[in-house]
Amino acid sequence: MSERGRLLLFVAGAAGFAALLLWGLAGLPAFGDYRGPYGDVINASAVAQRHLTNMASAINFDYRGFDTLGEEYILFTAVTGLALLLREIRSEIEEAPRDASPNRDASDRSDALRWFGLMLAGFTNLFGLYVVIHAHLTPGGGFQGGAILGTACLLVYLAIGYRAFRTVSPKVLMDFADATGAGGYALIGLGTLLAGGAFLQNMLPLGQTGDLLSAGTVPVINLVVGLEVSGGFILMFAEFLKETRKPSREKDA
Amino acid sequence: MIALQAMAFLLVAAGGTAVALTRDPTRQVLVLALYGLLLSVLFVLLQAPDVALSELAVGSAALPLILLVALAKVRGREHE
Amino acid sequence: MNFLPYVVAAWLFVVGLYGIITSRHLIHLIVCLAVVQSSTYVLLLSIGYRTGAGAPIFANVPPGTPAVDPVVQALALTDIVVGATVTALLLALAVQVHKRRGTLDPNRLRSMRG
Amino acid sequence: MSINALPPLPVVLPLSVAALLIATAPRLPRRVIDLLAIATALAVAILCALLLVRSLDGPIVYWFGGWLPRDGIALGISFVIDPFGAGLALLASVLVVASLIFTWHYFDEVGVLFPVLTLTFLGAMAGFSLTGDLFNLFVFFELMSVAAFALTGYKIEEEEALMGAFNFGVTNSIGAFLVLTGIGLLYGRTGALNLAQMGRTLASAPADGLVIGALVLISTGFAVKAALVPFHFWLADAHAVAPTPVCVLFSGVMVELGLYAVLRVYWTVFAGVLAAHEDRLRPLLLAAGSLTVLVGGVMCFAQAHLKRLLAFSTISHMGVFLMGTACLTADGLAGTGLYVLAHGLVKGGLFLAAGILLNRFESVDENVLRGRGKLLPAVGVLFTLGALGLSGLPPFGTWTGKALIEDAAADLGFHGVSVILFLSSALTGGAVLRVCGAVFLGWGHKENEEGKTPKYQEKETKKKYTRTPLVMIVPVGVLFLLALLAGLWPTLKSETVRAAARFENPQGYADGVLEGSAETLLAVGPKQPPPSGFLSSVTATAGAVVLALTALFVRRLPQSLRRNAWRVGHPALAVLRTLHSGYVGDYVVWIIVGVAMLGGLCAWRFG
Repeated sequence: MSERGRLLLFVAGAAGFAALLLWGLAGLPAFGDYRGPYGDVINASAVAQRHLTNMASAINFDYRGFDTLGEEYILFTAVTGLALLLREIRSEIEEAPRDASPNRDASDRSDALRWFGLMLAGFTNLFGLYVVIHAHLTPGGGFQGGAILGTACLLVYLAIGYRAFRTVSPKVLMDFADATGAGGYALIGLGTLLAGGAFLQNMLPLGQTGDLLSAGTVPVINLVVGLEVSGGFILMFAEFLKETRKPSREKDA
Repeated sequence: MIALQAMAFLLVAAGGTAVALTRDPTRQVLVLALYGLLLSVLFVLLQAPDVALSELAVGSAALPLILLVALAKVRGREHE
Repeated sequence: MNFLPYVVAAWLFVVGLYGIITSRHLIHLIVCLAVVQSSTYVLLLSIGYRTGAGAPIFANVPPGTPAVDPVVQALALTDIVVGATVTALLLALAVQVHKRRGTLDPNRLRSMRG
Repeated sequence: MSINALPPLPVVLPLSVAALLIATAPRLPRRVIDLLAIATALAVAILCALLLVRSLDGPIVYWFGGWLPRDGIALGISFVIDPFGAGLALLASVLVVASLIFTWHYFDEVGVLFPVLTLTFLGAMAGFSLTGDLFNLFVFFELMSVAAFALTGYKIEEEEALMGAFNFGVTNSIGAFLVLTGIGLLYGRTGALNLAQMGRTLASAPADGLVIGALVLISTGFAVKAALVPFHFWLADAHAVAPTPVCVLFSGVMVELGLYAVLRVYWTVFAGVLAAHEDRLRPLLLAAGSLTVLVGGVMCFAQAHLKRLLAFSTISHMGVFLMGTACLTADGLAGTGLYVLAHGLVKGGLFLAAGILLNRFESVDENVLRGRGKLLPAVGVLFTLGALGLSGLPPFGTWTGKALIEDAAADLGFHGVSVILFLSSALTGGAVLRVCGAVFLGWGHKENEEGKTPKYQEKETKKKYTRTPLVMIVPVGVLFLLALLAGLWPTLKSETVRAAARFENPQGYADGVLEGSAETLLAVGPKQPPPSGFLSSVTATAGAVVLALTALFVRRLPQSLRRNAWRVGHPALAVLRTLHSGYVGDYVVWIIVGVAMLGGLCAWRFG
């Protein structure tokens, strides 16, 4: 198809598509007029049933926890897929990684910048941890905290360099976090099955609403998700960073 | 509140348009990070702090960073 | 205001698609795909909104206070992580394509044809 | 743990083992990893078979987290297992077992990654087949996709492979967003995500723009996965380049799952509210199916690249499946079910056989391979058997399915359907038979066409074998044997018709899920296979043989005939080839045009 032809066909198609979308959307209740019942039922009963205060976490880690299992595995699969797609193939002649030379990282950045970066990374890490563990109480949880933790490790890379990034997030450990995060979620479910409950049934004591240790399995699952997401994000960064090492070698060579 | 929300929606629409229309990939990533920020603000106004936090961490930090790393990998090697 | 959010969602979907079909750079195309995806977040959260209601978190307000729908928020959370992973995978493919061909212009790259 | 705890296991077992393999991979020898993966897939197959048998007398409803519905409102996620869902999960696990055994000598350089991705892919397909929740369906759709994208791009040294995976990723992601937008519309109206509950709420008001919009968005979104024309472009690109053991899973079951999702959602959510419109829906779907059959069939016959040829044959068959289900009757659906089962087994076997050729000769191009297959008589026999099975020769299971679809269409007065079905079988079966004649007997002549496809491909195993190892041949034979068995099994047909009647009963489904009540079983009298089905199937196979021989010995035809045929056929084929441009922007445009067209047609028919 010529570029012009494609654009014309798209305009015609998109007009029809937009008309269909708007026709469908016009059938929705007006904005601000959510009618339930699903969300209202959960808003009304989750605090009493599960002793937690964050309803989104209640849904993600309890009512619809099985969705989240699938979602964790999407991340796990993507990380595995990245390792497959960005693998080093035999035809690419491998030299020793450039950053194995100890001096290189230090020379690029000023001390002040490094310290600032490190501090920022430290704070971000702390913040990430806080977000992870308070999922059932306040906004945040395993996804958000995990993503923040992952980004914090990337800050280490930006501030100091690849080697430091690998030091704070060793590959073996992150592989392990990624695998145990995803597998651990499945194991919690299998555990509830063995204990005679339904898959992922919340069977731990619920505790006092508002406490850090309350809501039964919710904080446990949430921690596992945090492990998976932070491990997964760091591994994703690592796969791409590994890629950037190569062209600079070629250029220098 | 309603006026604020309407403005946020319009800004998001403009932001999304800007992302789609920015042709230079590196500049586009920066616009994307900004767009992620706009989305986060909108989500806060829609009373969805969890989603806002997630979008902030993923949409305006993690994703643009990965994109920049990938762009660094491909930049300057346009040959053939 | 009644239907503005829905129109914005529809607009984001279409404008993202426009970016995709006119794209000259695979990474640019991937980012446009993320714009299409953001349309779904906007739609979901708008559907679950209730005027005057608070966030579905009952830490500082008693249970029973009017709140927006938490279900769409949970769905959007899942959606965001899914979007990030798909973007990363496509990006990896683009990086490899560039390594083989030295270009990311979709007009010069083809899968099998005919 | 009682027998009632079985439903989550077909999903959770492969997922857990996948994580376990990644965590322990550095310490496990390659063979242990392979054996563990094969054992897991086998266990899933056994679990699915158990669930299938138990679901024959009524659906198995399983609530995750123990959240039973209250007052007809679902709080959690449910699996609702019926023979169709369990059967597809079973088919998926059997094909995974076959492809894992076949890869015994494969993928040396990637170690644990291939079995891990295959196992998560299996878990996703099982979850997709068994779930009773619309958003959960979406989650498994994405999990399936992510695993599939990565597997498609395995050959990272080939531009075609990378771009094939890229096109696959972009088009299927857009499909997913269409589905999600449709889910949003339905959620705004019904405030539910459970299929049964949504259907019930929706049925309480007449169909309007929202219902039609949601139907179109969700159907077209899944139709991208199902590769129905004009959403099919990605499929041929991805199948031609993915490793052959992966193609087995793509063509054999993943694509079919796309159609399954459309049907599942239609029959649980939309059937109630659209019941009055069934007569107007039928011709629409039949026309879409016919188009898919013809485009797929013609493009299939026009290919010299064996894997791409098989890929287009899958598209053609998807059209047939759509036509079977378009009847909206139990017979039509049952016929499709049987056909999907047998087709999956036959097509899986054929892809594996193509993998053997690729391994021995480092090419899957018909012209390169011409005559070289004489060294492999056993593979040749198997290949021919597969081609005959593909054309629906009795007693292959493909025959029973096809006959049932023809009857169902004829009952409704659509007699033209048999013609389309004949074309599908003759074109796809004929194309594969032509390849058999060329490769294993050396018949025919090299075409003078410019080589569009790379003649040689990266081979998939480390070394080239001088003898084809048994682990590569046996899975092919077993799959064909199973396809034969599917045609000969005496009660399979009547049970499938019974299950299909239940599948198409939204009322019974909703009562079973939300009230836990026993379903109102409809009395369905299974019919005997009529002789017409037998005859027409044999005719189709004969047509395939004639087409194959014509193509192989085209030079012996009178010159004037050839010239005229060329003058008529060539421009049309050229247009069709140009449309399959390999450019992702074009594919996206076609998706949008397809959505708009279906939307317009639905608005015109129902509005």
